[in-house]
Amino acid sequence: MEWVSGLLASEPSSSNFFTYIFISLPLLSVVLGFVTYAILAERKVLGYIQLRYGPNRTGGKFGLLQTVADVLKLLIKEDTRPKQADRPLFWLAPIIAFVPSFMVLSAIPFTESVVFANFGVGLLYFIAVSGLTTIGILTAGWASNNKYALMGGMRSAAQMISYEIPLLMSLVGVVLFSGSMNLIEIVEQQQYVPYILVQPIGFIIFVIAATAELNRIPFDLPEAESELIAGYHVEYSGFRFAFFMLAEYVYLFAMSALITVLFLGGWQPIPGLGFIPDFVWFAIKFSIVVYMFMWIRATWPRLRADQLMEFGWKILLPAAMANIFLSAIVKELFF
Amino acid sequence: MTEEQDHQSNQNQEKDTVDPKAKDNIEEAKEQPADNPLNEESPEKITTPSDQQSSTKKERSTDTKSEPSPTEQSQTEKSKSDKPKSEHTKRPRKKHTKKDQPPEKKEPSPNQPILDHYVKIINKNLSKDAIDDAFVNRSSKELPTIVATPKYYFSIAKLLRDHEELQFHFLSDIHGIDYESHMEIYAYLYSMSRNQSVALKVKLDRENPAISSLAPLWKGASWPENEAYDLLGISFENHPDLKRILLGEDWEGYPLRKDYEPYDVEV
Amino acid sequence: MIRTEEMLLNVGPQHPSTHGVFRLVVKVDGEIIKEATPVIGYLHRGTEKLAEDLQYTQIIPYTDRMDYLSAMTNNYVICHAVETLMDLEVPERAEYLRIIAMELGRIASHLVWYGTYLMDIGTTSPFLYAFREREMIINLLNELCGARLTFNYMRIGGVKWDAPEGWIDKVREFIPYMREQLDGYHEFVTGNEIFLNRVKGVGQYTQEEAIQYSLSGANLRCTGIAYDLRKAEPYSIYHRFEFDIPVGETGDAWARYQCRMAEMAESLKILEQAVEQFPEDGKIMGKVPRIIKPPKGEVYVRIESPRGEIGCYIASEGKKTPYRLKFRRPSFYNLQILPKLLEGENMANLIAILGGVDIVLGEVDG
Amino acid sequence: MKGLAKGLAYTIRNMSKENVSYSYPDEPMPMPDRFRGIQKFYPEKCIVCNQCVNICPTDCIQLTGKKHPDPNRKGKIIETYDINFEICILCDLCTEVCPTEAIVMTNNFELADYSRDEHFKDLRWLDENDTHIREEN
Repeated sequence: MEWVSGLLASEPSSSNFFTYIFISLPLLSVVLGFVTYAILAERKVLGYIQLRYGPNRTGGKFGLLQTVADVLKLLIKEDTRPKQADRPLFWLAPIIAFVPSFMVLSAIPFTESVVFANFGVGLLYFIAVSGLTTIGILTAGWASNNKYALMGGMRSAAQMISYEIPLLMSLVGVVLFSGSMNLIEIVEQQQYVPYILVQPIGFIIFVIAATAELNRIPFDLPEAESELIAGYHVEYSGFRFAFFMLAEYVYLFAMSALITVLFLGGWQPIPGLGFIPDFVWFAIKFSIVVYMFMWIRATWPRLRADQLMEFGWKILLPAAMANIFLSAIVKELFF
Repeated sequence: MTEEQDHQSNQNQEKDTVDPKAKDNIEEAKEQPADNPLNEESPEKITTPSDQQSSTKKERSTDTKSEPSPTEQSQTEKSKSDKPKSEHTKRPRKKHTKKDQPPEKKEPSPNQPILDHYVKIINKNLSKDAIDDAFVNRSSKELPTIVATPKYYFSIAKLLRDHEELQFHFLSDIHGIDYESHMEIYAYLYSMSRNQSVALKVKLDRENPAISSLAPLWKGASWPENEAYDLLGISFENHPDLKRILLGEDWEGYPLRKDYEPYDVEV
Repeated sequence: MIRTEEMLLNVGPQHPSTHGVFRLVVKVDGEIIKEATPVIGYLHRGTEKLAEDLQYTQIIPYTDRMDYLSAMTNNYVICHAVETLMDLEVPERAEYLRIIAMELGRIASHLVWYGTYLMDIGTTSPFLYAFREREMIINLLNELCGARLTFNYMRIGGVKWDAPEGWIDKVREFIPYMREQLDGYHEFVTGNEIFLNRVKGVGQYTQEEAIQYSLSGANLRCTGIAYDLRKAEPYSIYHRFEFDIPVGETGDAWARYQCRMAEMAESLKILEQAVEQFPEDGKIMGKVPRIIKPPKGEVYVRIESPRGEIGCYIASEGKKTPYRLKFRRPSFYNLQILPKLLEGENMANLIAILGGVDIVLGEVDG
Repeated sequence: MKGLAKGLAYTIRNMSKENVSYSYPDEPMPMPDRFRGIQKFYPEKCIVCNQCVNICPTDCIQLTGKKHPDPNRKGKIIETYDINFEICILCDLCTEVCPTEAIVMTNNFELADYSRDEHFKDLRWLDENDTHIREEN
């Protein structure tokens, strides 16, 4: 990736601009491909757990083109906007929600070589940028001028504030052990022992907080289709709605990738199975994490807003703090 | 001939007969518990204080004991039907009925003494003319039915609920009926502690049907009374929130009235 | 000090969790409900008015459409009312068929409640599992009477169809299967901590309040009052079966959940006994006059439907059509307590409370 | 935590179970014999007794009869017979009262159409509707 660094250092020119676009296109298509098939996979997994087929019409027996058809439909749908909506914000909200979800992807190392930006503080960057999406959701809830949407937006903001802190704190243990915030370095540190074994409490806290960040069951309160109908995006349709949907699943992608990197040892193979290429290892671990999210969604009910807050502040936060202390002691004594 | 018909034909006679008897009734009321058939079921049920808390507890204990098996029930019914014979002479109404239609009803209803007991209690506690009419509705599972005078309707309902020998705590149903000559309210009360039911009726003027609401006694009566208001146009006094509950405020007319003309623009 | 403003929120008529067309105008402060006003009548079809122009047999299909989740009990209540009024005898075999059909219907109705309630709480899978079993019941009833929802099975004085060949055996096989699935439901949901947190202490009321509001069914029994008309005033041949009345203690949504789950098990007990006692042969129609003309008089009967006490009042003038027909619809009565329960509750609890009351809008609006 | 784990175990066990979906439009849905679908009408059996019209709770049946063409025979034969399927509730009462079983139920239930007018079924349509006729009546 020498030439990429060279490119970054070179002077801006129109040819550079196109080069950037060309090298980011594969990533974009990988991500979009993932999103397409993650939605399908989720529907299929839910289907099989619930004793039905899931999509099985469009694109053969397995409904392989179902999401493509859905997206096409969303694209050609009429773009509706409530009369009383705050027009500029309504227009802006999907973009605010969507753009950070792609920005965080640049920090994630998929294999040792496939990495787009090797930040020194990749971890911090990821968490900071991903927090921006909530602003988009809040904006959407406000701008729609719909009471349900407003409630969804408020819930989302409250949820983000309560869960961002344990999310970050649960990572302090990992940082303590690896001594770095660079994601590549963190993976390299896990060559023999993945951090899930070293930091089990941290892992659990992180997964819980990540679920809340992703607005997925059991923490899907901003959407809560049985209470708030669809929460913050109730007034969105067509392509704007697709943006929210896309953001949601890109985050699922990013968060699963981050969990893989931080706790499951990224592309590191299980010792003795090193002949399997590293990106396959990454994909396997990543898929397990994604599946886990879907499995949870098929099983658990939703928490109530006040219970969510209580859980976040009274259980998750103290546990995360205790984890930091514990990690520090363990680190001091044994490493 | 059904009960109701022969009953109405006897109404005048009844009024005549009840009044002179009323004095006796009051006197008898004191000794009534002794030969009251209800006493057979367990005297403690009757003497339960009428305050809600203890009575509901009682309900629970009696109900969980499981109901009497059918054989037991028929026994109690038999013994109930034995009783009225001794009381027979006290009820001239029945006697007349028999004379008018001798083959129709061979024996009085097993629930007749129960009804008599209710009537006595009401007469004693309220007024002699609180009850317009009282009969056992034989076609409705021998249901004791009390027809209240509009003036005493609310107080009878209150008495039925609160009196310790009555304890009709549960309001099962309340609705209105439009007989073309008058309107009627039909309320079905049930006593969980005594496993007895009673129907309370009241006849209303059809031109201007109004009656005091039972909602202050039973909150559960609120919507059904709204329904009666909505569909029959009976207005309830002291109702907390009288509104057209099913049809909407702009509906014209009262559909369940017999003279209702449906108005539909499209037809 | 932050100034907050109350806002009016229309929950429904189109809302996924109102289970029909039901509107609830709530005044909320943030997510706390200050006041709730139910608005009903969107599904009012005037069954009682229509019935005044219909013969008694013709009313039966209309009752199917009131509480469409347990149409069998609705069929039964009107037949029972007319039979009581006319003093008709129903043959034993018909009674058994009625009871088997009604208890199957009760399980099916509770299954729908179980599935949709958990859907309200936020998980989708139990709904599908419950509907798998419900589908089996519906298929059984379909074989029996030729419809999946609007059965129109009972007739005054008996039932329309005899059990088809092998049907009783199918019911017999279904009972152990359903028991096993019920255990599965308990394993899946009953111990789930999130679920427990959502329902425990939610929508709580006392025995006195329950009676005050004329609640019936599981809504009343959840407070600890063992009041079930199948025991209190045994109709049909319920006195022949041994079963318990499940009662709760706390009077909250959790107790209601437990009651309903236990009721399914009790219904299976009744089914088991009914299938065992099922007479070898016999008539399915009693001696009924060709034209049904009940004598002049009035009758009120009530039976236990899955949602509570369903009653039927008929005032007859001795004609082919009823003079006045009135259904005591349990959902209509049960729904009255809702504004009281919702006061001061969280928005999320609104759904948990409304779902726990278990209403069917077709019945609420009549 | 135990309950949550139990739930997860329950769902993963169900994942390997065979699903219970009907493949309805691909495979026809078999209905039991008693199923109440749209009626089949036998004009030759009808004696124009009007009982089905009288019993219909929604008044969706209309019929007219005419004199028997053979002057030697008494009675009437059917001329028109219409069922308005917009309001028919398939309650089965018409087939129940029919003394000659001239009207019977079939298992056909696929009645969706693009126009309401097509739901007005006349004698000819009902006569030609002769598949899946119910055996037991």
